Amino acid sequence: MTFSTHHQRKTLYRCGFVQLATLAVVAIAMVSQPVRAGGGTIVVKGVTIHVGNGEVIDNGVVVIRDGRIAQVGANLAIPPGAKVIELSGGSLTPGLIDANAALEPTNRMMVDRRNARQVVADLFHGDHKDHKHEAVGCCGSKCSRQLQHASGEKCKQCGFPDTLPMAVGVRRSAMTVEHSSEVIPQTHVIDSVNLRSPDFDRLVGGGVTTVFVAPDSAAVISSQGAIVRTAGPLNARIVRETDAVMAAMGTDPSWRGFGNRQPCRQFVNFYNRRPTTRMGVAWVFRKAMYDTERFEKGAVVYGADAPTEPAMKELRHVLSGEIPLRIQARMQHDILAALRLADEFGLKFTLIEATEAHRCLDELKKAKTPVVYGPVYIDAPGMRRYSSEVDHARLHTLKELLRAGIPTALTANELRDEDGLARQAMYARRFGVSLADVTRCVTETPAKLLGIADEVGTVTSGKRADLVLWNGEPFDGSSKPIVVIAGGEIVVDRRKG
Amino acid sequence: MNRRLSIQTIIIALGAAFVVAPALASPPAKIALKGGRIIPVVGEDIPVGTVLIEHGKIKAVGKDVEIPYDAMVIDISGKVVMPGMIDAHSSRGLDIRNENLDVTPFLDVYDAIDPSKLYFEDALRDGVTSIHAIVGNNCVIGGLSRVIHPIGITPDEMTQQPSVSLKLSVSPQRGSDRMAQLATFRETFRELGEYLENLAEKKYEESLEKKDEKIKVGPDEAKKLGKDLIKPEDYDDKHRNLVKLTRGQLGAFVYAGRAGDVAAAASLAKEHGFFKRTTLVLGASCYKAIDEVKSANRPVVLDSKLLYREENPITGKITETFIPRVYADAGVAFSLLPSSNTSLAERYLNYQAARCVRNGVSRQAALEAITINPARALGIGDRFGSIETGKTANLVVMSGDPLDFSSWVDLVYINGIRAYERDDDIRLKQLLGEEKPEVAEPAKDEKGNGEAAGDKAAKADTDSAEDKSEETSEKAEKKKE
Amino acid sequence: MPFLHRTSHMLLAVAVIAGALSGAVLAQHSQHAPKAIVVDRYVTPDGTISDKRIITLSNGKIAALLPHAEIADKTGVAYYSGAVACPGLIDVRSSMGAYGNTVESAFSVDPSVSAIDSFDPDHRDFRRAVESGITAALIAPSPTNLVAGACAVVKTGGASTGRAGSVLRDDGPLVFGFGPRTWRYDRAPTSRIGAMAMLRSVLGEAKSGSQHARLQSLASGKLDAMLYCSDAMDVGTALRSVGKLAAHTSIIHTSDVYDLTEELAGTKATMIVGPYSFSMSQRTLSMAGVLASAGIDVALAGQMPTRGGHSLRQTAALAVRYGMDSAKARQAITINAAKAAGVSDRVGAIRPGMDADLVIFSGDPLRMDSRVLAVYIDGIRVYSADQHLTMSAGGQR
Amino acid sequence: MHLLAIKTRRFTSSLASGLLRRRCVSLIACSFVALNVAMAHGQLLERATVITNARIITGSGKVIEKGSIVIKGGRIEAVGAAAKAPFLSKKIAGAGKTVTPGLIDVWSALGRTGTAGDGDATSRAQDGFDRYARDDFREALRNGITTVYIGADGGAGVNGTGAVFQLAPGPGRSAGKVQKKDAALCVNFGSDQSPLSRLKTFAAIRKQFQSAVDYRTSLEDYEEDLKEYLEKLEERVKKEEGDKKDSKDAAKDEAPSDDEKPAPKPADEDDSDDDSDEEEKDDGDDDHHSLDYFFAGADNKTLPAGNGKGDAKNGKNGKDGDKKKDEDELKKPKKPAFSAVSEVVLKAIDHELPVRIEAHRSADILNALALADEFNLDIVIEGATEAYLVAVALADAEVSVILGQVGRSAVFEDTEFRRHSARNAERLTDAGVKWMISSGGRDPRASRFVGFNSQMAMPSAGTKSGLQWSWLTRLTGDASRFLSLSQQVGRVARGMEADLVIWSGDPGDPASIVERVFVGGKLAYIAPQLAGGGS
Repeated sequence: MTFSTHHQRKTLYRCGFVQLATLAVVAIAMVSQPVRAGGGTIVVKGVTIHVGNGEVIDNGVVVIRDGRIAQVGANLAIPPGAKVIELSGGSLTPGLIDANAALEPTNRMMVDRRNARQVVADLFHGDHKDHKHEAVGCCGSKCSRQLQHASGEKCKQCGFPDTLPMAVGVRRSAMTVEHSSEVIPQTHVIDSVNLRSPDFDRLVGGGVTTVFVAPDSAAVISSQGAIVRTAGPLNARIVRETDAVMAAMGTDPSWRGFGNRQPCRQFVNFYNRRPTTRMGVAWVFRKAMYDTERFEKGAVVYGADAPTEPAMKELRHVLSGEIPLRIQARMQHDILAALRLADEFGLKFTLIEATEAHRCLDELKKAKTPVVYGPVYIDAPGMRRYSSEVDHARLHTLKELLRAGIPTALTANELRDEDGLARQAMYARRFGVSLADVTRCVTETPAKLLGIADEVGTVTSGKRADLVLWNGEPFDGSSKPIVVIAGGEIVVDRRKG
Repeated sequence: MNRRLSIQTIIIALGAAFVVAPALASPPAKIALKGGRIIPVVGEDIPVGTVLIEHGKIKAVGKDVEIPYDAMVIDISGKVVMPGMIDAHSSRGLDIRNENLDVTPFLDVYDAIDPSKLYFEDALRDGVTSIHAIVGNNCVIGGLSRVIHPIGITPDEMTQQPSVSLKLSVSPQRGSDRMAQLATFRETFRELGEYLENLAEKKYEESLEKKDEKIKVGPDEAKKLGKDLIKPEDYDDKHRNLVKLTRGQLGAFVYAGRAGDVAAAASLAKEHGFFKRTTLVLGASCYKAIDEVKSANRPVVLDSKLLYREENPITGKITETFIPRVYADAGVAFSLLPSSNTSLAERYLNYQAARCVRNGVSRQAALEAITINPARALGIGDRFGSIETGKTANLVVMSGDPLDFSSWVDLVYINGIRAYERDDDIRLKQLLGEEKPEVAEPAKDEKGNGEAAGDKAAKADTDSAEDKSEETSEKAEKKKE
Repeated sequence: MPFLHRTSHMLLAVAVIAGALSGAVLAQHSQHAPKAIVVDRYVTPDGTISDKRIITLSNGKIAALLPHAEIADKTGVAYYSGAVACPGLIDVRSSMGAYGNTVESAFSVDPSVSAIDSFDPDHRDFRRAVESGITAALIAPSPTNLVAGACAVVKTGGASTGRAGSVLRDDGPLVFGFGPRTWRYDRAPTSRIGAMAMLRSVLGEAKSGSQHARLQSLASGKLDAMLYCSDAMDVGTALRSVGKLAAHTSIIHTSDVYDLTEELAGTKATMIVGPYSFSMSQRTLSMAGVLASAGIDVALAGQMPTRGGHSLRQTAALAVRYGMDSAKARQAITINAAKAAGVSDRVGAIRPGMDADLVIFSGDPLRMDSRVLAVYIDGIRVYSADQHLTMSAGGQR
Repeated sequence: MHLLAIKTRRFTSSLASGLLRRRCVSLIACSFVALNVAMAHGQLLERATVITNARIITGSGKVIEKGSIVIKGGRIEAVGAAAKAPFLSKKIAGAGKTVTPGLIDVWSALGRTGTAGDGDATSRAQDGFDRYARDDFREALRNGITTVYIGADGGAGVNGTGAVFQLAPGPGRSAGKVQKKDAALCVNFGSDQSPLSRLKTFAAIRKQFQSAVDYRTSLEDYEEDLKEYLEKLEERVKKEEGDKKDSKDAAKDEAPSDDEKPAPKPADEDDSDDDSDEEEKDDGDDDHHSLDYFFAGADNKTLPAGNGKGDAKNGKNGKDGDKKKDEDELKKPKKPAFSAVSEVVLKAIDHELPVRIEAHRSADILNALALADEFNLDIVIEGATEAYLVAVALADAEVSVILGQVGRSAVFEDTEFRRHSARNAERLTDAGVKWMISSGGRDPRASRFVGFNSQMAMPSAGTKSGLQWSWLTRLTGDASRFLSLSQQVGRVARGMEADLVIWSGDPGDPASIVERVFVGGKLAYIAPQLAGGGS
């Protein structure tokens, strides 16, 4: 990729990440222990192969050797000594790619959202940790209790105050959003990605083998994302440590449309204000870019809204196109604002979420802006359902985007339950997108958008063997990934259960 | 506030128009659904066959059914007809799902059913023809439930079966104290016994008074003598339903939220004589008590949350259990519930069944779990839940296999009346971009109301602020668990 | 001893001299300053419990370990029949004797803070520590800052006065805070990614010589680091950022490093685990054992005074019950703790030449039914169970 | 039998031939009965388990250096060096191992669900026990705990009855068998830091006991009145039978007299009754009040007898009417309203239930003693953090205490633990106060470490005088005696329930692991290290 030099340059400390991984041994498998294929050959036969680019091979055979796809075709001869996987009525797709996975980057939050908080409590006061905090285990739904806790209510059992540096409701963003500034491209989301998180197990269990870990959208110009694999040895998990700076339009940077407040739920005042309106958000974005341009030219940049120097050092690369830009926007006018701002600074970007993309197809097409669309909803999860951002959500948006010829990937984003991205694909099918198109939206297209299409994204010989074997038609309500192969190794095997 | 009001008005108006119109149209006496695949649930599938409806009942089902000359023939070739799905436990059609008191056996959901709720419209759209409207789990003894169908503008019109069961909950929801919960049960039933004794005494005294005689025996004797003098109408409002319950004249839906509550639920029911009419409503973790559930041998209604995650206390590894699979493997007949959150998938009962199949439950068991099993649990299995001759014609015609998520509900018949037709579902079309909203474009841009109303309407159950908080509290309840 | 600061050398010298002097003064009271201690068994530097020994003392130091035999000259010999001699226990995670609180939150990077400045030698915590067999403690500034300042290592009892006083190190390991504690709403960083970005820049500055001297010496591998971590992620991050620069790294983390054992085994870092309470999860309690079995140096901490004096030994007992080797557990509260604090040349083992800081237990120090019979610091008895009250006549109780 | 019926039905439906069916049914029925009989006499068929050559610490202070234990039918059949292994018994080699009775935590929170509830004396700990807290149970067994007493948790006040559970394996994934229901009445003096609310708490608790006494009085009065009434009634009936004609005249004479009093009792007593009713009404659940909301418009007549206290009034009204018609000697006495709370409290007053009072501060302990004195209660003080300060008073009252966690923080403690002392037990021993050690009844997880806690609590005198097993005895033999279960658990002796723990070494050494735990003769736990090797 074009910006590889850039990455090499900045991995001063985090190259340790790779070091760590070389030492670490993987023991992560949610459903079954990974079966090490060694250098052996695996053959998947008798399945319908959905190549990912729209092609379908009936009664197909895939030969996997040394972690790569060696051969693909119908009725191929099976090499002797190969481990054969056969599943009648099954089908095969490339490993799914989520181009905008918002991971909750703590270690085991999927089970217990209290974790980080517990740990903190533990350090201060061990006994406290195990007391059951009614309010602590929740998120979003018990706001009043949270407020009480944030305001210093004590634990009933041990009297330990529940006020910690971090209030409950903002835990997620406390990990991934730096609130000290609105422009933080110098921060890296990879710092808060826990590769051992059960999240990854769940992703791979749902057939997702590669994700772009998206920064949170609560800052106007947020962190840099990362591309990671969901399975395989830890030392080979990180595809790209930093990739693309994420910006956001609309209400997210002003605290999800709820007016701006500090992480501890203090309301903003004159002294700590951040953008409270869409205008403000656009202004911060514009000013950051403008200041960077001026800084480049040697001008002194100052003032309350000026980006910090480390930030500008990164933005420089965004302006030059060296670091890709993503802009998250949901509503029509936010999308249009993003297009306008990009045009103003000559930026190319990828549009993220794009809930109302069906209302500005022409503009997107004209600007040749690719889209990472999703999740599909008509009623948003969490806080957003109370904002007006979802009023124009439609179920056919993906269909329209594809019809307009806009390169579009599908993402599950934060909606991650039993089947995550596969479920999104299921929705898309229900709402009128063909199986071939849907498959492309979760495999080939995201691979292309992320610039990793020469490695993954289709079932093509020579590519990395990231494959998902379904016990029926993919993205059907009654089928699920039965076998997931990542890098030529079977990482999920549900054939017995 | 104004805006909300207007939205609500529009929603109600639209909803009423949408729901009521088909319901009021007088149906043809005879309807033949011809040429579709029939999934009768009870019995083998019929690849191509006909269902004949006569006066709201299923007259005949089969491959070669003779269609009367005066029947209205509807060609459903390439489609699938199945029994209407049954929501075995729902509080979503009620204005507020829980009463503020612990023991309220005198209440009836009849008074809480809000026919204008969009939930009913959605239920219809999702192929649900019977809803067991029942109070929420946050009670000790809730009120009477009833089975309703999602059409009609009054609770009376909607009712299929009144006084189905009494709601009981052995899991503490209100506080967090199961001891207090069970103590309340004890006190309630003790008090019932005392009430019955006193009533008998009083009846005896009254009977003497009528005969103008004087009391001859002491209170204990009087209580015995008066026992047979009590007539059903003598019970007061507070106790009437409890008496019925303990005499097996009412069903009981007993909620057990955690594994440890299952035994408590069973013994409560046994102790007070309603075990034979008990249906267990089980929370997610109850699958751990599968032995106890199995030995209870009562119908089971499962929570809509089908996946249970557990963390190994040492390694931290997470194991997932697909709950219905445990029941299916143990041979327990269960009913599935749709999720009350607005997930695009889990709110469909047929999707819940598809999940079961995906996770290794047999297709037959999965289909039964959304049709005949809930019907049997509700004691209406003789009328609903399958396509059999003589049963009520509650039918769903789907565009494809019900377990295929891309299948749509095309037609819904309730009592032989065509209650829903996808081709006429304006809101659905709007969401799918197939039809422009009826409200003029400029108007909505100015006010932001028109289209918003249309959209919001389609969102299940988000028609008012109340509903939102309701759902939020429900989430909180689940969290607690 | 590259890490020892010059001032601490001086203090050391003073302490030694003071010790020697007081030893001389108290020599007549052989009861308080015996020339030899006879015990049934003693805890060896490798953590096992060996056979009968006589420990001879001289000038506050351990002079020799002799086989158990009749001593010709019985004057000035303390006999403890059936007892076990153990090196004085060391609490490496403590805010003992802090005058006021140790939370300083003005700056998220503040290497100039020194814990010694809050040290109050007359604090009652020290007396409690001594009674529990703890003879040395590492006092750390509160790790609520990214770079929180330098630790101090002190003895809990004084040879002559009974006050805590002899400072083993005043420029101990530099404390770094990781995880949610360091994120505040009213100053940067507010998040993990922000903290990491800031740390990268701070360490970059340290390397290029534009930071505080302590940070610079840390960056050039001349100073120890004490890293407070909240979860396994922090441990990884801490190791990869600060850990690879510091002369020696100690990581304070209790709950959750199962997944990191491999990574840790490759470093020379000491893991500081504890305190353990009765309420902790199985996963947490197994931590020390898992780490120790993986060959990682583990020190156990009692966190006095937040926890009582029982906490250190309780932590060790629980760790052992949950899989830690007994010998390693004994090391974890003595020599390994001394290593983590950077004072293992002075205290932490019963070996000739080491400070005569000894605890006489009625049995194995890991057993919760063993009692502290006597405590010696620098060869002087500062606590005795028999004379529980008469000892206090010295005026310090 | 229920199961049998189902099985039979299922089986028969699948058979075609009627004859065959009948035969099969009888066959199955026979075999089933046989099986049932066999199961009922399981003892006969069950193989005995023998632990051989182990060091046995019996729980009553004795140590058998090399002995065997025979377990059969859930009980210990023989103990000692001479105990012989029966034919075909399963043997567990005990050489080098130590066998102790299962440890007993006399004040635990293991398996307790929820937190402080709003229950009253009618709450029962067995209702709150979660049999599916498997991880916690496993942890307890892993540390040798087999029996726990769980109190009815609650805030300050009279909280309900505690129960004793044995951690026996139950159906499926559950565990825990109720060994003793209603083991004690739990009273909590509160952990509230405000002294004022403590005053109130004590007053409220005292009032509950007083109400119970009053309730008893009113019940007794009623019984007396009833007796009198029945006698008179009998007389009248006889009279009526003898003189039927007159009775008609008497009916004519009958006229309501205004100055009639409803009760035959002396007026002052009557008043006090009413008062107590009123009081109870105040103390009762809000539900009854709130119910009035639903029945606000309802006439009393439609509610002939409501529940609880409301009842009494209705009944009274009705009876007043009756009385007007009746002659005064035939007034039916009014039964006092049932009080579930008082019924429970009365058991305590009648010494059927010991009273456990959680009290930490010395002032609270003295209050507890005063309460016990006033109502003549058998009390035990739980917690007793400051017991050492009032040790003499405790000794004089011969009240024993249950100590909680010994090791506590030196700073940052709640008020009630503020003056804790590690030497509490020692000083109590010196003063002659009987004490037990426990995990403190608050933390479910602490229960497993009650052994360590006991070791820590032992006065140093204990170790010196060679009583090195006193910490263990305290948790076994002493504890079972304390819970009045000394004939069931707590000792390794013939006839006792086989609750046994096999330790790899000395139980006091943290390095020893629990290898096997038997509860009620069933293997409830086996160390993972051994589980692979079978048996």
